[in-house]
Amino acid sequence: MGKEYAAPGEYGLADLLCCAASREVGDNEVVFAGTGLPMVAIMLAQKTHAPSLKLIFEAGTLDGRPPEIPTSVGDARCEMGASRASGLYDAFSIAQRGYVDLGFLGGAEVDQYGNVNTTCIGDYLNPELRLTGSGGNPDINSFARRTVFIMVHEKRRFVKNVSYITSPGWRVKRWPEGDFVPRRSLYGAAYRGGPSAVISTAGVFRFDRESGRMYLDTCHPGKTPREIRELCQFDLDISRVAGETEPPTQEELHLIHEVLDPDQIFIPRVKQE
Amino acid sequence: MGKEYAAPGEYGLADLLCCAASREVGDNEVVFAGTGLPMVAIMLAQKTHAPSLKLIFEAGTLDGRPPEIPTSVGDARCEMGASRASGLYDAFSIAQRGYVDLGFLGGAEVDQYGNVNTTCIGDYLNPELRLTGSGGNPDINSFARRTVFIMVHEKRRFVKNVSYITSPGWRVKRWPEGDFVPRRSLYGAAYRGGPSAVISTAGVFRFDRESGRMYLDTCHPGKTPREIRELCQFDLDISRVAGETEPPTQEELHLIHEVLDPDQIFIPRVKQE
Amino acid sequence: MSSKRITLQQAAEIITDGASLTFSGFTIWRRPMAIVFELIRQRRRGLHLIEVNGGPQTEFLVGAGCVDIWESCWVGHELYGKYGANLSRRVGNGEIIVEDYSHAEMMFRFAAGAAGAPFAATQTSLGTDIHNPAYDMLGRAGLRDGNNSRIPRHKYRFVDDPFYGAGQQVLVPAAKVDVAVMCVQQVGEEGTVRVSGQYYSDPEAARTADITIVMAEEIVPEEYLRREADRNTIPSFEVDYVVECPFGAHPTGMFGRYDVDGAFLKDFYGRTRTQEGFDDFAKEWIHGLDHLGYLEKLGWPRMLKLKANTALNYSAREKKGE
Amino acid sequence: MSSKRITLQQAAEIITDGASLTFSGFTIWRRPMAIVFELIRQRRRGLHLIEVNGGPQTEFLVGAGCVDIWESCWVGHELYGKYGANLSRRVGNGEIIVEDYSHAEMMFRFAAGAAGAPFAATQTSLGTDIHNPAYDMLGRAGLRDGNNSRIPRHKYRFVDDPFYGAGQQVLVPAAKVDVAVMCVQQVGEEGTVRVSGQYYSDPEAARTADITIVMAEEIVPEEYLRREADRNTIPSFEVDYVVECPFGAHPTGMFGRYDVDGAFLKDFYGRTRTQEGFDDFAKEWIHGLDHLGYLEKLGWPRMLKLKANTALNYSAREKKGE
Repeated sequence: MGKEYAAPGEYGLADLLCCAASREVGDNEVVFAGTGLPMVAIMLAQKTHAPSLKLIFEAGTLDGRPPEIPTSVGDARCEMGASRASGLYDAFSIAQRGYVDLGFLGGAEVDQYGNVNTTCIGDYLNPELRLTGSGGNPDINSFARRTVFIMVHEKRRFVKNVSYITSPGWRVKRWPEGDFVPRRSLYGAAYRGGPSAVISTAGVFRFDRESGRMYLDTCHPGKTPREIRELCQFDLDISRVAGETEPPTQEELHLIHEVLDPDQIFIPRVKQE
Repeated sequence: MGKEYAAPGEYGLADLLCCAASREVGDNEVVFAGTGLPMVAIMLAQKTHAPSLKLIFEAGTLDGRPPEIPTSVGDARCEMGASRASGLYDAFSIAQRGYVDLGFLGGAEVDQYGNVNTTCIGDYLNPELRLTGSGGNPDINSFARRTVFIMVHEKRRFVKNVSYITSPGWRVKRWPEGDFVPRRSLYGAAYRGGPSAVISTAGVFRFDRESGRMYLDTCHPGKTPREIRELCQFDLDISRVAGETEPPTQEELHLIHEVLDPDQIFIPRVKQE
Repeated sequence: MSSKRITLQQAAEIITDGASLTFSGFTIWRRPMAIVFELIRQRRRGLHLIEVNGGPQTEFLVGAGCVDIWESCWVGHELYGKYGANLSRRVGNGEIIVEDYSHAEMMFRFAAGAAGAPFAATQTSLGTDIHNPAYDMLGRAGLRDGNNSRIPRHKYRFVDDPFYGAGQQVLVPAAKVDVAVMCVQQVGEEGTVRVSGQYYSDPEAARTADITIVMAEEIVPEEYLRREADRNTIPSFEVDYVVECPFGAHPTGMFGRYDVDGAFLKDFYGRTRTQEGFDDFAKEWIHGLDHLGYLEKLGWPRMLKLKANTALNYSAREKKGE
Repeated sequence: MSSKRITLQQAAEIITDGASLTFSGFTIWRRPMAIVFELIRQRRRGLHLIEVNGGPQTEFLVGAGCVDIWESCWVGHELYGKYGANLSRRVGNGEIIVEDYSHAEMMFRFAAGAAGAPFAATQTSLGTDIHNPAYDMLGRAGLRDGNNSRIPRHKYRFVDDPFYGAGQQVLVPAAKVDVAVMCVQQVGEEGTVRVSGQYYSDPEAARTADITIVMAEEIVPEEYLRREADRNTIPSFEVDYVVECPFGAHPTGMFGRYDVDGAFLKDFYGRTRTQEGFDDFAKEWIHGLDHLGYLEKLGWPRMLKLKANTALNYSAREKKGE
């Protein structure tokens, strides 16, 4: 059975992001999921090409198979069908021990090296706006082999320098000096990888292996590379664009809206009659 | 109801040791118990003057109330009536965190400062006899407010210098130099106390608060201070003898032999018809 | 055996002005809200919250002006309020000291505290501003002088692994707290706790704290819990006081008992962006009420909708995300 | 989903000559004896045992000459044999390297390994010969040069607590092991483990090891275990292989299933003080038998006497101490 893609207009941006995120998941991988769209994306992968992925929720659910989308990783829904329900010490020990292949994360700001901010806007010592704080963002990003960030694409979010490096990218600060050094040099034996993709509302971005700099991989349908570059405060590499982001399939849309998130908690339906 | 003491001949040395050990336990205390006679002693205290003591077994049983004597701390019998059954990480974390009031321990050799050896006889690098090793002896002795050692009294066991300091007494070695220093100076904030008594088959010994040296507190019935001093390779302080070790009561003997250890696993009956 | 049973009011009184405090639960789940509300009624001041993560309990206490220092990594209401508006406001106004760690760092700090170790080694968050020496806020405030036994002399330290050549390690200081306030499904009268579902960081919180207060949906016979010791979560002797308080976690949720009251949290988040808004909300829902009055005000239809289906452990009635 | 099921023979083959190894259980409880016997049959050599504590599994492997290095704190048979006679003999003969830690140190070494940290800080055993630099046996043997990834460059390190002024700390290196061999009551076909009763140091052993082999009394449907996730002990993805092997822990005991076979251990202890005695015992009970042959040889009356009463979780028939 070939893939039957949805036509433009049959899906929304959230659907596209969700499917793009889902495709980052390999089968048999151990995946660390945060609340929200990533959860839907991973469960979508579980129901399509990655039936044997193992899902870890930060609050302490290991290899869970929730039949419906939990509202948060602390939710009782996380534990349905799980291999073990325990706590955060387990979850973070497992991550630091090196079991995690992939983590999905979000952010308020990102720079060209994939450094992400979820802590504050403006000067940390005198913030314009205090955000939630780090949560597990730096932890998962430190220990997973790959991390994927899902973000709203606005020029104020794709910045030269984030207000606060909450989560480490490919060039990070070495303390006490505060100079930028390659991630690998700092992490030593703990190095397992780093940010592998940013999926924004404009396109999919990846990072050059050598320089650690972000480049545009695919544009979402209807966006051009130049438009997307204009939406970044840094000089985005658009020389390697591989084409357009693969649209959702009918099967994926069905799973998202009829099975995984029928109440539209995280993914709104594009067509309401 | 007054105490009805057993007459000489009605009890054995193991009974006496068990009762002396039991009397070291205060009510409401958290007590860390090893396998064997200490287990019987603690359960005896639980059934007499210390009904609210909390018993911790090293293998991971917390506040257990075994109806019969376990054969070891890993035994399924430990867990009857317990508050929690978990593992060694819990048990040792609880100890290091400072919850433990009293621990009962054993040893092959002891010196006048209460340093105890359970590791080897002779030169460690070329041992005459390798023993079991430390087990939790140094751990419990490091973290409990008080520890009580129960030992067979032989001159070869009460020595000037133990072959190997397995478990720290009141003067211990500071590394890398290897010179002896007071326990308190080494333990710093972790200092909570140390060996409070040695109950041997000859008498009960305690330690001077200032010097950390062992002195004879009570002689078991039939032993004299001079005899006991002769059974030590070091110069035992017999200037503070308080009298004779209190004999078992009829109630205690009944509990030991009819309730706690009817199969004579750890405590033989003195009178067999 | 003297009883460990106390009332909600007594529980709050144990937590004195200036105490350092931590809580059971995770974000919007199993937070000891009934005691938090009582602390606000009693106008507690100068609290030092040390939390693996924050949530509504943080936002209520911070909004009410009870908190001077918050050490943690996250605060918000998940789906029902995307950040901690009260904390954000007070940080902006310089009314509260916030010390940021990562989530794993906070967890390892509690694990070290629970194990009686003064620090833990981790390799998380290397290269981030969490380790920026200029952002050591307790240090900037002059509070790392060793006079407060709950505040370590350094926010963190770097050392190289001497054993396996694993490179730079972050040593994070153990968490030290006066009181842990827990909210669980069951506690025995001697203090044995059985948590159902994820236990989050509760075992470490209880063991780390000098005093542990357990508020439970029900106090059950100890003997019932002790029939299956391997199902229990926290041992008797780590618990100093127990309080029976049904629905004590509302508006946060509890595995097997009730869901998060999303509408309540949304309302709170929406209305408490300003101090006036918070004061108004507290006047409506906290002051002048006791716990039963609070439940009466919530009413039966609302609570029955939240009530968990016992086969699923969550409510099949509650529409999520509302 | 490829099956994780293997046979006893295959399980032993995964453990190659020179491997570093750890086990489930505690002293004489829940040791993976059937796999240990199979390792002896396969004449494995050069093993490096890193154990929180030792027991019959140690004594059998050491007696059979399978072990070059033993890092732990204790070996014996509890009531049924007061020390490890085979280890003692081979240490005396200089045939094995023994590295002594304390029990808590070994536990914290595994906890660090399981948490992915290179070391743990503890204050246990200060002032003892465990920290005598002259007694660093792996160092004396020239094995702390960094060439063996399982052997740290130092036995321990001292540091002063920089945070709370808590004084001298011992840093103990994380345990690193190739294979953890577990023996438990139940495992699911995907690897989820449910241990009943005390779990000892099993969770840390499984998480620390690169490969985890779980031998269980029974392989049960995963779905059965996953109905109550909060009762499970080790998550699926930490387990690489599962083996079904009833009475696989004999002569050690298993909570809820069978008691320790004290008579067997006494006989072993009594007969294996000499190498000739060990070889004779191994000829009788290991070589030329498979697991079913071993059970047949034990016979029904013996096993029925050991069988646990399901209400008590231990045998009411077995006379203890015999």
